[in-house]
Amino acid sequence: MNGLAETVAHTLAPGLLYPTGGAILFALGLYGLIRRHHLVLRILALNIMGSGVFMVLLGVAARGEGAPDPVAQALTLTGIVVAVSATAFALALVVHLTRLTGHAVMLPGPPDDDAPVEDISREAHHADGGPAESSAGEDRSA
Amino acid sequence: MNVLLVLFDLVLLAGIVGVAWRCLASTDLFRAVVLFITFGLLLALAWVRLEAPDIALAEAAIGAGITGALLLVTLERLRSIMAERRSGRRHTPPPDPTGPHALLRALHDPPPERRTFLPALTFALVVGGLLVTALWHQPQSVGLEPVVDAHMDISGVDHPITAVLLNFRAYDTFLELAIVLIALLGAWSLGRHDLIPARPAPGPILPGTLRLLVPVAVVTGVYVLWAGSHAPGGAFQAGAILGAAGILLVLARPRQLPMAPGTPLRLGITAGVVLFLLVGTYGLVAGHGFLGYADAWAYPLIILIEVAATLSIALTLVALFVAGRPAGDDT
Amino acid sequence: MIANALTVILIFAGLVFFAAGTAGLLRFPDVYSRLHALTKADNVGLGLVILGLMFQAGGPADILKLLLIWVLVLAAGTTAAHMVAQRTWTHGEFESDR
Amino acid sequence: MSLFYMAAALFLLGTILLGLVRVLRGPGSGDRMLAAQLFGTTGVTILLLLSLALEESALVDVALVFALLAVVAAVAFVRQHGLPEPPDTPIHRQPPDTPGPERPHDDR
Repeated sequence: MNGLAETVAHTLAPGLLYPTGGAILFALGLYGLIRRHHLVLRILALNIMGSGVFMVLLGVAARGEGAPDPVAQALTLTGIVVAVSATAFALALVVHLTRLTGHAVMLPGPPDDDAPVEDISREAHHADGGPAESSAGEDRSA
Repeated sequence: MNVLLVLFDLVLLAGIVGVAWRCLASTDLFRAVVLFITFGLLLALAWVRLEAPDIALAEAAIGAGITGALLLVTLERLRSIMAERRSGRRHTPPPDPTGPHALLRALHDPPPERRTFLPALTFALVVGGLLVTALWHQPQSVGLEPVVDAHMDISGVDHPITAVLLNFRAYDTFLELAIVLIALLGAWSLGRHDLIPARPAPGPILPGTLRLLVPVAVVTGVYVLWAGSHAPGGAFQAGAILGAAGILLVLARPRQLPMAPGTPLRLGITAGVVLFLLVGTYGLVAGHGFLGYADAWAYPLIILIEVAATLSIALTLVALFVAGRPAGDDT
Repeated sequence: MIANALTVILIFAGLVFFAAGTAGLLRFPDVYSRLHALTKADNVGLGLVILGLMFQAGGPADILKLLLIWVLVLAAGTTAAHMVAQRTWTHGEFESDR
Repeated sequence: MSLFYMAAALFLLGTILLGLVRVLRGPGSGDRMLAAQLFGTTGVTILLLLSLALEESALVDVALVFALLAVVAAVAFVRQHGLPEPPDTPIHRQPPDTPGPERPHDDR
């Protein structure tokens, strides 16, 4: 009984609780990255994965007695600034892609993976415009 | 006290994971963005619990000030581009901006397909499970804290994180500044920026608030930069605060973005990297190794680099927000 | 001792206002009435908590910092409420593209 | 005393999580933005309480930064939907109980 209480107390210490939460966030972001098609949502998923990594780093740094590891904290600090500038660049790319193709949704691949490469290039679908493809993007992914 | 702390941790983590889950499950992009802003707020609280006030400070400036505005303005740009394309199409009737189906899909992601459910779930579960297992069985170690602590007196500053960032591992910081610069070059390579296609709210309230907020933001930025030598704070946090203040100014300007003159802007944006490189090369020539300082010069050099880095980060973040080369620049 | 008691009382009163603000956010019928939660309840709640924390502050600099935080939150809340209300008024509560 | 601060912070965290219902349910984007703004105020209070409970005076600076930048997202929000409306556009307000097709889609 005593051992159980000790295990629970050990498990609930921030040094173990937060890394676990970070791992869950990472897996969640990975899941969202695979499942969602809108590029802005995918960027959000990448950011959530990154936050999971930061949480793991900081949680491991805060383990044990005494002050937390300053090197891990400094790395996380650089990581946050890099993440925000990468996000800004990615969003600029999404805006540019939308201006070129008219949509910001990454379409799922064709049903059979052996299809020739030309079929996957969607720009031809969307570049010329016309009623036939009026909502091809939405219909295919719906 | 301990029970309360554990309860706080559990509630906070449940909130963070729940908000992230609902954010990624949203079909409405605006809702996802608002949830992401809340996610940033909760993360800052988590960093506080992990004894990382420096990170919480950066997260506050970036999460509250920069990411939210960036995402909301991106949504608005996407919406206006799609509206333009749709209205330019020949065979469809001109869209009614108030009509039910006009722009229904612009900021909307259809729910994911069924066939990706099982593979994605399995993959995420396996990766997450492996991570958790590895983290739970990681051996206890003291980390680098004693090493940093032992060398604090030659670092030139009193705050361990600033010492690591600008002295012990200045390499990281230098490359980080370079990466931020490269991200900006990438954004600029896409061409001119789009105007933010909307007017700010007319009336005296927003300008009045700006007149209060912007000076306070500048003072806070300088204060945080100064505090970095002995307490949580430093160049990144100060740069993020000043950058957010700049974004606020850009957002509040009616219709037109401020025309930044090209050359001073470029000089300011590259100041951090260039100064870092000069100091590093000097250290190499003087025999302290690349990016090494003489002990007596450490403090003034660190302050000099931090000021330049703050300026560069703030300007770069604003330029990334505007996303595009400055207007009136024909190279 | 008296300072501690005052702190507890003021923070407790602040929490009541926060609870009222959340209840308002959840229960009021439309955006305009929900604005009350932001502009009134939570700002008063923060004011009370800050007033309570001032009794624990170390010196005049800390007190000034706390006051500055309250002023900034007041300004932000006012501006945000004004802008959200104005936008809802001109664009309608439900936009056509979501 | 720090026990009391911690309990108060926990209570405020609870109100944030309750308020999330408003973000999830909407119905309008104004409601969601309003709720996010409200979380900012609550978050500032939690940080101030934690700074006393955990005896970390730097958290006051974090709260200061949050208070300073709380307005940025709201200003970005107002800059949405600025395409010049035609002069004859009716303000498309409709009663909340009309199940119009432009009701925000709720996927829960």
